Amino acid sequence: MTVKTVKVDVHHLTRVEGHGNIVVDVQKGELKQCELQIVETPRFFEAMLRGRPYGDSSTITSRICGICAVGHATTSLRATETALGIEPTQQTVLLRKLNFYGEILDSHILHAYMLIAPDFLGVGSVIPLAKSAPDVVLRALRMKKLSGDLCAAICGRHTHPIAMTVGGFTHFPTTEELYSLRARLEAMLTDVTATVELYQTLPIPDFERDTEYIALRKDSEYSFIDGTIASTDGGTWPVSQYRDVTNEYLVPHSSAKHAANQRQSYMVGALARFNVNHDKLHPQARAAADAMGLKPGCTNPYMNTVAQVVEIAHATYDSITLIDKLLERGIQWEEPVAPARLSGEGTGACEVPRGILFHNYVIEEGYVVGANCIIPTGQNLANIEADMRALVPQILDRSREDITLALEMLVRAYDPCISCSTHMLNVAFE
Amino acid sequence: MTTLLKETLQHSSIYVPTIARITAVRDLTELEKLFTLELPHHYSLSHRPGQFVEVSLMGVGEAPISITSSPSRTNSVFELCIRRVGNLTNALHQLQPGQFVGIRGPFGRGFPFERFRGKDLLFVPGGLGLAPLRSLINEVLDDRGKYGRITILYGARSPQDLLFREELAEWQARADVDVQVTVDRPDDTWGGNIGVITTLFKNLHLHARNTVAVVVGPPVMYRFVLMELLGKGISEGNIWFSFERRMKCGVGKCGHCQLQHIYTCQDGPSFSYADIKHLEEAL
Amino acid sequence: MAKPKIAFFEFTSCEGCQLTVVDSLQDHPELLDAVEIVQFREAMSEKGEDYQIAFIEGSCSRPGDEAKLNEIREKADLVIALGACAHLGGVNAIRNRMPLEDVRKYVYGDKAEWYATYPARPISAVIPIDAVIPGCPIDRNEFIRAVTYLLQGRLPYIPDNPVCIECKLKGNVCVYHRGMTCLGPITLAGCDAICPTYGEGCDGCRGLISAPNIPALRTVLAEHGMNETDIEAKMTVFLTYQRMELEAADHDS
Amino acid sequence: MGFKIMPKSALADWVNRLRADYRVVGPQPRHGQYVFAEINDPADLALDYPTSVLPPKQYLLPPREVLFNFQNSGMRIEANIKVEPTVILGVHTCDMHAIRLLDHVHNNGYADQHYQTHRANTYLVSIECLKPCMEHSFCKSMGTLTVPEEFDLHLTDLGTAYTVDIGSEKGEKLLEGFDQVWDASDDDYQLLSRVLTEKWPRFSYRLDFDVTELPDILNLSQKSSYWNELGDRCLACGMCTKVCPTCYCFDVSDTVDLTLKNGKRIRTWDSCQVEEFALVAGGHNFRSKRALRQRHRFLRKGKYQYEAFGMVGCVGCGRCAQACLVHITPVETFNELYRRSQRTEPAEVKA
Ligand SMILES: Cc1cc2nc3c(=O)[nH]c(=O)nc-3n(C[C@H](O)[C@H](O)[C@H](O)COP(=O)(O)OP(=O)(O)OC[C@H]3O[C@@H](n4cnc5c(N)ncnc54)[C@H](O)[C@@H]3O)c2cc1C
Ligand code: SF4
Ligand code: SF4
Ligand code: SF4
Repeated sequence: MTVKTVKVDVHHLTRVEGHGNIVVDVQKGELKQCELQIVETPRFFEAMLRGRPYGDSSTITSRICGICAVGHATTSLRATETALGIEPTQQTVLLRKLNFYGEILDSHILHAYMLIAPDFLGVGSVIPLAKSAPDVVLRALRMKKLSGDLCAAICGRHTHPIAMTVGGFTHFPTTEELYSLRARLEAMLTDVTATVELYQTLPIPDFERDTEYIALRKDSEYSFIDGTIASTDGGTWPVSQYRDVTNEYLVPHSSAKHAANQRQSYMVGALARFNVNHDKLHPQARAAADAMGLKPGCTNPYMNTVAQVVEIAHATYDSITLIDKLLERGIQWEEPVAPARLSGEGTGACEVPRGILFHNYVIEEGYVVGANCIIPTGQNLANIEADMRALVPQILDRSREDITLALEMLVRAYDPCISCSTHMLNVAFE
Repeated sequence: MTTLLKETLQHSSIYVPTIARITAVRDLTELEKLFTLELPHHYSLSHRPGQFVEVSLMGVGEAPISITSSPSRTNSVFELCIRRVGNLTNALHQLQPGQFVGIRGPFGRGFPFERFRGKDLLFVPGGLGLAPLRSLINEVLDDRGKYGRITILYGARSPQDLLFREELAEWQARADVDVQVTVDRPDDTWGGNIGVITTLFKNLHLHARNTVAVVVGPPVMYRFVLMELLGKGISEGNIWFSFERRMKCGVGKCGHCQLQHIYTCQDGPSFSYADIKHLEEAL
Repeated sequence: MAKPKIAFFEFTSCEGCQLTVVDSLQDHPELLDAVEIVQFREAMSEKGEDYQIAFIEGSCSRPGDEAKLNEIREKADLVIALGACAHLGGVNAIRNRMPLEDVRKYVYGDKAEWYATYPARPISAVIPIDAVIPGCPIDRNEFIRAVTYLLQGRLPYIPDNPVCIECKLKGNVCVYHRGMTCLGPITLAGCDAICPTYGEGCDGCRGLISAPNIPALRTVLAEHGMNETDIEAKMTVFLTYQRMELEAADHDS
Repeated sequence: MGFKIMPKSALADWVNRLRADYRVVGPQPRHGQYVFAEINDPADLALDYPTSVLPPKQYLLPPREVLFNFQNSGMRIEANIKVEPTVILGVHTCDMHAIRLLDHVHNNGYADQHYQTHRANTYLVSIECLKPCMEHSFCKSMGTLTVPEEFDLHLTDLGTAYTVDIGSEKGEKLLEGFDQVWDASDDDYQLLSRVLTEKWPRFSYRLDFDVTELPDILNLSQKSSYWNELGDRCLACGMCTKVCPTCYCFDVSDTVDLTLKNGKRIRTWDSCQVEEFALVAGGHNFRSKRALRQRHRFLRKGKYQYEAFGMVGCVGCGRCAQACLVHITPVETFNELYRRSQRTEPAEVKA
């Protein structure tokens, strides 16, 4: 091994959501320090929910994150609905899923094209690409716009959704809107293929480290909303037992908590979902995975973006199927389902773009008295650091710039959502 | 109907302006500039003193501006004195000769100066109020023989804020006009009157019965000057104002300038005190 | 005119407003021709320190943020608050009404002292600002409109209308008549009444109009079945900071 | 010209026929209320609606209307005058009176070509009101319970059929070639006359005085302390003016694209109830208090418009009362001012 001294200090990682630093200190070949520091300001969402009417929870927690606001809102609603004994209607379930796909698409397209691709194309952002590869940028914008419009038709907008409420929706898309979205999704399929082709050509770094992968699983479908928690190390848990899975703990260099399950760390996100649920993918999405060389059991974290591209294909194809179902049933204006009770505890779990998200609320007489949100990026932090520790010795022979880039690309591959992750759990429950 | 108005109507909407070219821009003070404008094909604006035009810059907006030039002086061009206070006026101040602005109008009734003939005239401009009054003053001076004594009482915040200083000097130089100027805040060079405009009324002697007073200034000034004028015995019908209101159309539709049942843009902006004294909100 | 150099910064926020800026490119890719973006950490690695216009997202919620804010103020000709967190303290200020220690302990337990924080404030409480683009998140059309204003050399201007005005322009059935409640009558418009249009009452994310009749609205909310707790909750999703300021001013007078 | 009869069963066919040549709009249910919107399916049309959120003025004076487009920084300007032949079905008589007032305002002085063009291309199919549409309407008091002559077609519901009164050539055109209408029989005339007679007692007078006294009552009330009471309650939300069929004030603003060269000038419905309405540069606000703005609103409705145009500016539709969250209503306001004007009242309005 090279006897080398390298210090890497990436102060405020770029092209990620939120503020994080990478600090690696190698003294004479020995790794002294290897941290992903989360320096985002603490947000205190759980504390702020206390004492509020239960209906406020989804409005407020959607503000945890601008990218996965629909994910937070959906998870929050599921937690509240579980607590209050509300069973959403079939139409609500379908609309929520379609809406969710809108966000998955929006976020994955943003990540794959605007945050990740520049690294492979040797530029610092998508802006120079607008000149050098305008067709790629316009394709990304076109796909992103459709994803956003999908959410807009259902809930008003994807950043901080509006029409989503406990028990259902307060607004419904029109049949014409659904037809038009369907036609646009059909037209987007060529863009999806082009995205897969683009990712076939990108040199994804070789790096393997075996770890535990955790995702929600359902027998019926590639699960994004609800399900059972499943691990590639074996074992399943009902979402109500999420604490047994996440085991959050605090570390001083991060305002976000770390998590561990059966090993020192685990990974959540697109790659975890793929590893757990690849058998449930849409056939076209499976074909895309094959084309990009992504196989179940993949242990290369850099492949997370490739798994996201697979999910882009899945979400596009399945959105078309969902719209067909909705059109067949016909959209009904339904009043939200009323609560069966006003007190209770409930957990909601969804696979948001970056992995499994939990919200847990305790509600008494209609007011929130306890809240806890566990965010995917928080669950990934320990795993990212473990990857960094494994990676650094393998690349020590490279220049400092290259090491830095490799580390940045590693962290970016996880698509961390740092402002999301800076929450802390409710110690009262410990 | 004026030629410009005909031109405007050819565009088939009263809201579409005609493009006028700036032929000259002159700084009057820090805040005010004098713009000389020319209509296409040298059309005449054919306005009356006291009327205004709607001036616009595409993409910025439109605002009512009094025509400061006298119809007696210029024919193919007209002048606007514009104070920089906001969006449009800031943008107008950036413009150079040769550039274009949109013009609609002239709008409003203007001053009924024919009815002032044979009378003594007392002009009381405060601040930017001189801009509309200058049009009337020059109209009257160019037809000097038709009017009696002429007095101008002009108040500004400071000597630097005085508008049309050369013209003021010309008027002051004339034997047939009595011009008095006061400033609220003097500087070292100032040798004239100090104080608000009402202080000029102390030594004022006039034939109340035969005097028409025309007052234009900021809203706060009107009540005070009015008290002085009524105190001197000038009749309500002989006291004239020009009102400023928010205006978005100039043609009696947008409702912003409505003063009870009156639309300031169409029924005014000049009113006699007798016209409006019964109207709440007028003064 | 040379393209203005603009930079984006974020403090305590969800970055949704900056994402909305990215989204605005979907309909206005020509934005990249109109301005030169020199710093936008969320979307680019290039980093220029030479900027004329700084858009700041997020509220100031810890002492350490102040130096950076001052530095931005010094470098930029214009500082513009982007979104509710920067404009009003946003949802971050909800906790301002709660005992701070309690809040920290609730979330961080015995490790509370590891994490610096203090009551969340709008950036105008720390440095002078030139304009705001309100909203949670900002409205992308309003953002583009604001940029055209800046390109014209003037500051973004938002008419002092309540949301009801835009709501009624759209012909919406008032959500009060649908059994819900709404802060539209006291909240600054510009969002095209998007929440009532999608069947939810306004939460006040754009801040108060210049002369809100809060007591009258409280009566309305009570008439529509809200108790004191609910009314307070409704009025403190986004308006905590502004209302605390109003209360302080009332107290002083 | 005599009345025609159209069976209700023919309505859908007629609407579908009209849709081939016109934009057809009419009242439709929405969240427990009714709105005017384009009729895509005749089944959506609810001609027996109580009242609508916005009046049909939205088709004559669109809430947001582009006045003109400009290119190249204004060196090219094109007026935006939209010709969109539109049939409005089911206009209540109060709204017909309101349109009459709008016609007067926009045809006189400087004619507004935008309005005129919309108006010329609008076909008004009004409908006789046979029962009060809601608790807040007071059309009988305002004299707007019968249709003015501006209609193109006027319908009266006879149970299984409508009588159709043809008011203009435009109206005739709407029926051209439609064979499911025929001349009314004597029986139909008798039924119509009975229906029209029976409707009157169903409406009550809501004002405690005759409407002709309204301008004078308001004149005497200029300094009433009642305005302060309203000002305390009013939210200044402006809804009352937005939903009013006789309000037409507007604001004007420009938008440009990012090249700053091309754009449009737009007018948007404005409201005298909002803070900035009468603010001028320099910061002086001629109606800075809610009390003064409420006074302006009611005096404009009951006095100023009458003085300016000879028509009362309120047609008694009651929409503002329905919209107002703090229950400020014209009926109560006018009656209260009437009551107070009967006593002499010393209190002054705080300016
Ligand atoms: C009959 C008449 C004659 C006039 N004659 C003259 C004259 O000869 N010379 C002259 O200089 N002025 C004259 N004025 C005044 C002139 O019209 C105003 O100063 C002008 O409208 C200011 O426009 P602006 O766009 O520059 O200012 P604005 O940008 O409108 O700003 C002025 C103030 O209004 C506020 N404001 C309110 N609404 C808006 C909005 N929608 N957009 C932006 N800001 C808003 C701003 O806060 C600001 O403080 C006259 C006015 C009238 C009615
Ligand atoms: S829904 Fe809200 S914004 Fe709309 S009119 Fe009602 S109170 Fe106003
Ligand atoms: S609707 Fe009521 S509260 Fe709103 S402005 Fe009108 S009177 Fe005031
Ligand atoms: S004032 Fe009220 S009742 Fe009268 S016409 Fe207008 S909305 Fe209808």
